[in-house]
Order: sequence, then C-alpha cells, then structure tokens
Amino acid sequence: MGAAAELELDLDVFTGPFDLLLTLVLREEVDLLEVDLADVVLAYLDHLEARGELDLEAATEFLVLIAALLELKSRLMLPREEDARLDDLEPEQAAEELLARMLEARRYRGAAAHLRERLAAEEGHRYRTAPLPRELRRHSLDHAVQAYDPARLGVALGELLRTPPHVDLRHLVAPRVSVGERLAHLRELLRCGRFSFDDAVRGADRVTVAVTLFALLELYKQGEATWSQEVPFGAVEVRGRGEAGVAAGRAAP
Amino acid sequence: MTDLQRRVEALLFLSPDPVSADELADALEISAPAVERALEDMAERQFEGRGLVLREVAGGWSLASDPIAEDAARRLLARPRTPPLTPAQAETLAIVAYLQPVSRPEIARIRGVSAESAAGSLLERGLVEEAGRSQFGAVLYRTTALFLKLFGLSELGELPDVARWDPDPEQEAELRHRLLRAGEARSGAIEAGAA
Amino acid sequence: MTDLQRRVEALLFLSPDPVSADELADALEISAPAVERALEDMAERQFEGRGLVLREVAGGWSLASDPIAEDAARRLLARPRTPPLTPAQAETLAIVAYLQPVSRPEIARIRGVSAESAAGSLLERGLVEEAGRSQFGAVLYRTTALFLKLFGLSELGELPDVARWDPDPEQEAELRHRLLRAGEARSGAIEAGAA
Repeated sequence: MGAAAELELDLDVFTGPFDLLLTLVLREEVDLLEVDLADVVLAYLDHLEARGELDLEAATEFLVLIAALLELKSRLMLPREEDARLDDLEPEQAAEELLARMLEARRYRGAAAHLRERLAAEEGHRYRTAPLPRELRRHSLDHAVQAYDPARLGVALGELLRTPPHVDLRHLVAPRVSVGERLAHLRELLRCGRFSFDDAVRGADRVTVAVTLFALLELYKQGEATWSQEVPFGAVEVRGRGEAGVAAGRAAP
Repeated sequence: MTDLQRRVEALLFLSPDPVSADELADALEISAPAVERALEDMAERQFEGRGLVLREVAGGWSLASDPIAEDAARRLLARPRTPPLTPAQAETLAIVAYLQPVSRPEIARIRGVSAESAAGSLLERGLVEEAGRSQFGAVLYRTTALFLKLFGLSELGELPDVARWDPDPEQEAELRHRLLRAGEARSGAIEAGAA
Repeated sequence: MTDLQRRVEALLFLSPDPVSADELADALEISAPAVERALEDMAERQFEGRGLVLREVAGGWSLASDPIAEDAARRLLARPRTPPLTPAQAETLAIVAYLQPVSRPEIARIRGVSAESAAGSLLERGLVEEAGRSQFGAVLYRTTALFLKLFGLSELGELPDVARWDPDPEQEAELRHRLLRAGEARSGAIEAGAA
C-alpha cells in the first residue's frame, strides 16, 4: 500500500504500523472511539515530510483509508436513541440533562486522576512474591484438592490456535478508483468547456467523490482548471483555464 | 520483639497475600485482640527505621519494602514496575471502583465513549474481574484484592467521597448557564436554517 | 539500622533467590566490601530476636522465616491458594501445560504480549516451576505436582485433548508450530489484504 503501509504510529491506545491498526480496528480489538485520528494524520504528515516526496497514489490511498475510518468513527459517535430524545426536549430540560451527564463524567475523571496519583505514590512499596519454602510447599501439596477445571486450559489453548481472520480491506477502498482515472474523466468533461462538480460525480460513491475532488485540486495545481461557487453550499462550476481548457497528457504518475 | 511478634513477622513474610488479624489469630492459636495489640505495637515501634514497612492493605496486614530502597530495587530486579494506567483505563477503573458491580454499557454511558479495550486491559492486569451478569445479561465488573493492594487501600471505604470532584454551586450555575445559552443558540440556528 | 542496611534488608526481602554481595553492591552503587560489612553487622546484631533470619547460603545472602513460626505457618498456609485464574494466567498455564518445557520468550510469542506478570504469579502459587534453560539460555517452565492436584489430574497424559476446542482440527502441523504461527499472525503485520 505504498507510503501508508510504512507508517509507524505511536498513539495513546496503539503502537505499531498503520496496517495493523486497521486490522485491529476491523477485528474490534482496538476501539476506534479511543483512537485519535488527528494524531494518525499528523503522524502521516511527518512521515511524508521525512520521505521528502509526495507520491500521489500513495497519498490518495491514505486519504481514502483515513476517510473510511473517520466515517466509521462518526457513525459510532452518532447520537444513540437517548440522545435523539434530547432534541425533543425544551432547551432548559436538555441543558439540565446534559449538565447532569457532564457532572457525572467529570466526577469520575476526578476520581481517575486520584487513582493515578495514588498508584504513583505507591511506587516505592513493593511486595514480596516468592514460592513457599520447600517444606511448606510439600505440606501445601498434601492439602490440595481440585479447584480448577482442566477444560479451562483446553479452551484457552483453542483460542490461541485461532489465526486472525484474513483481513479484507476491500470494502474500505472499493470500488477502487485512481486519481489517474478521475483526472481523465475531468479532462474529458473539460473538452466541452464547463461543467458542474455535481455532474462530474453524479451517482458516484463517497470514495469516488473524494478522489475526484483530489483530481480537481491536481488540475488546479497544473493550471488546467479553476472553479467558482456563487453561494455557500451552492453548485461548484468548473471551467478550463483560458485556452488550456483542453490539455493533453496525464499529469499524474 | 516478643515471641508472638516474631511469629507474626515470619507469617507475614511467608504469606503472599495480606493476612487478617483473625487468620493470624487462628494460625497462632491465640485471641484476635492479642494479635491486634502485637501488630499495632510492631507498626508503631519495631518497624521504625527498618527496610520493611508493616501495612494494612486489602483487608489484612502485609510486609512491603520501604520506598528508600526503590532505586536499588529497580536496578536489582529485572521485573518491571506495574506500568501506569492510561487515562481511559484510569477512568474505567474509577467507575468500577465507585459503582461496583457495574456493567460495561453503564461505564460507556458515563464515559461517553466505549470502554471495550480499557476494560479488557484492566481484566488482563487483574485489577478488575467479572462479577456475574446484570438482569439484562450484561457482564458486571468489580475490583479485585490486587487492586486494593496495588493502590495501598485497606478497603474500598478508604476511597475518598466521589462528591469531592463535583464543582462548587457557583461553577455549577455557570456551567448550567453556558449550556442553556448554547442550547438556545442551537435551536435558533435550526429555525433560521429551516426558514 | 543505617540507611544502607535498610536498603539491603528491603532488597533481600524482595528477592526470592539468594543475592550475592556483588549483586547488592551493583544495585546499591557502592563497593562490595561496604555491603559485606553491613551484612555482617546485620547478621550479628539487627536480626537478633526477630522473626526473620539473615543467612549466607550458596550463591549469596537470603532472608528466611525463623523456625519459631513453623507450626503456625503450616496452619496458616495449609491450603494452597486457588483464586480464579485471570485470562492471562489461564493462557500462560495452558501453554506451559501442553508444550512443556517451554521458554518465556516462546510463551510471549504465542500470546502476542508479554507473559511476565502472569508467569510470575503462576510461579509464586506453585503451579509452574523452572525446568532448566533452553539452548539459548532462556528459562524453561514446566507444571508442578501441585498443578496436577489442583486440576484433578493424576498425570499430564490426562490433559483434555485440544482437538475439542481446535478451530481447525484438520491441520496436520505440530501443536507448538501452529501456536507460534497463530501468535505471530496476531502480533505481526497483516498480509497485504488490501492489494
């Protein structure tokens, strides 16, 4: 996966390669809600900077993956049923409800800080862990009776034999669409002069929209196209720049 | 040291877990108050200026090293210290400690985010354990004796009152006011947007 | 006791095995003769009339309980401790039981996480013990007679057949090999699934 695969992360909840983070998130072994995606993006920017080159394909790949993660995370964070009910409340009631929740969360954040301090203060006290002296061990063996079920060991070993399912990321990046393809598509449309961005991505899935936007930025950078938008959230009209409306060749690698 | 105190010291040295005065009394075949008097005297006098301290933790008495030796202990023992808790783990542990038995969905509701991986690592570290199921079938959690021991608590009742982290009435009024304003601004925006 | 002696006492208390004066000197960052003088003084005077004895044995110095407490110790520790196994302990114990002898690095590779504290508590509870060293110098573990008794087994051959819980019983490869492979797949990078 190019540059994204080489990305090493050191986050609060996870340390290791970006690929592995994806795997763990998909297997729900790392909780996406606990992953700070902004940190992932920052790490990626550092990574790009260290490489000193921008591989457009690799960058798109990363954008698509991080966009998919963001989407997944935002869905997880969407208000649950009880939050939806909050919208039906009068502002006063909603404020009271929110206040109660904030106070509760804050209370346990305070308690958490206290526990962390307490643990740190205990640093210097260590307890002894040692097997019993031989003569007492013998004695304790004589008094032992069955306390555990051997099946517990079999179950544990069976779990350890389970190889992680082959992780299929296709649903994250599919349908695969490259910046190159979208560049060609936009140039085709530019041959006819001007077009609206909505037309350019009509019927396309989100990933394709994202990649198309990326391709459009590339065209702008190359000086092939520009755009205007009359009103916020209005239609984006794209047109060729001057005579160069019909540019030939592929700019992207 | 009296002979009784010598025996008590030896028993605490041998026992991997904290031992209550009652257990000591049974083993020593004397009365619990006599053991308690011996322990209190030891804690006050015999362990003064020693390398070991006598502590009351997790419902019993236990010997531990004095912090004076911590740097040297770190060098001598390859065994790493218990790693500190991450913020997510500490919050989850605090909720379990104060509200036990408490279910995972309840923890998630209070924290506002899922508690899945934090609860998993607390289980793995032996600080919390499962305590049956709630009436809706969710796994319940409680803290363990190891939790008390590692946090230097003799019992859960020693945790400070959780209300001490609540804001004072003025701060609370200020928070309420800000929330109310934000709520009004939001519903205003929705109406304007719909118009 | 001097501060040095307090530190020495704490270090000996924490070490399950005898510690040489040189090891103590390294940990305390002072000279070995200074440690030896402190130890001799302690053995002669400070441990007089205590519940613990300071002894020089093969390989170094060690603290032990005074024989005065032996009867009481038998009564106190008559039954082995059998608290529920944590998930980490159950996994570690299963690996040792089925693969013994097995080294600590192997256990860590199979579990995908360090086995340090789980192995430590299994050792302390007497469920596993050291069984020499591997050719690479790593400590090897095996289960103990106490393990068999606590699991109601008369010999290792009575361990249940793993096939019952095997997610993929068709596999021909040896158990150890498969466990290591699964462990590496868990902790290693994914195959290029996206490509």
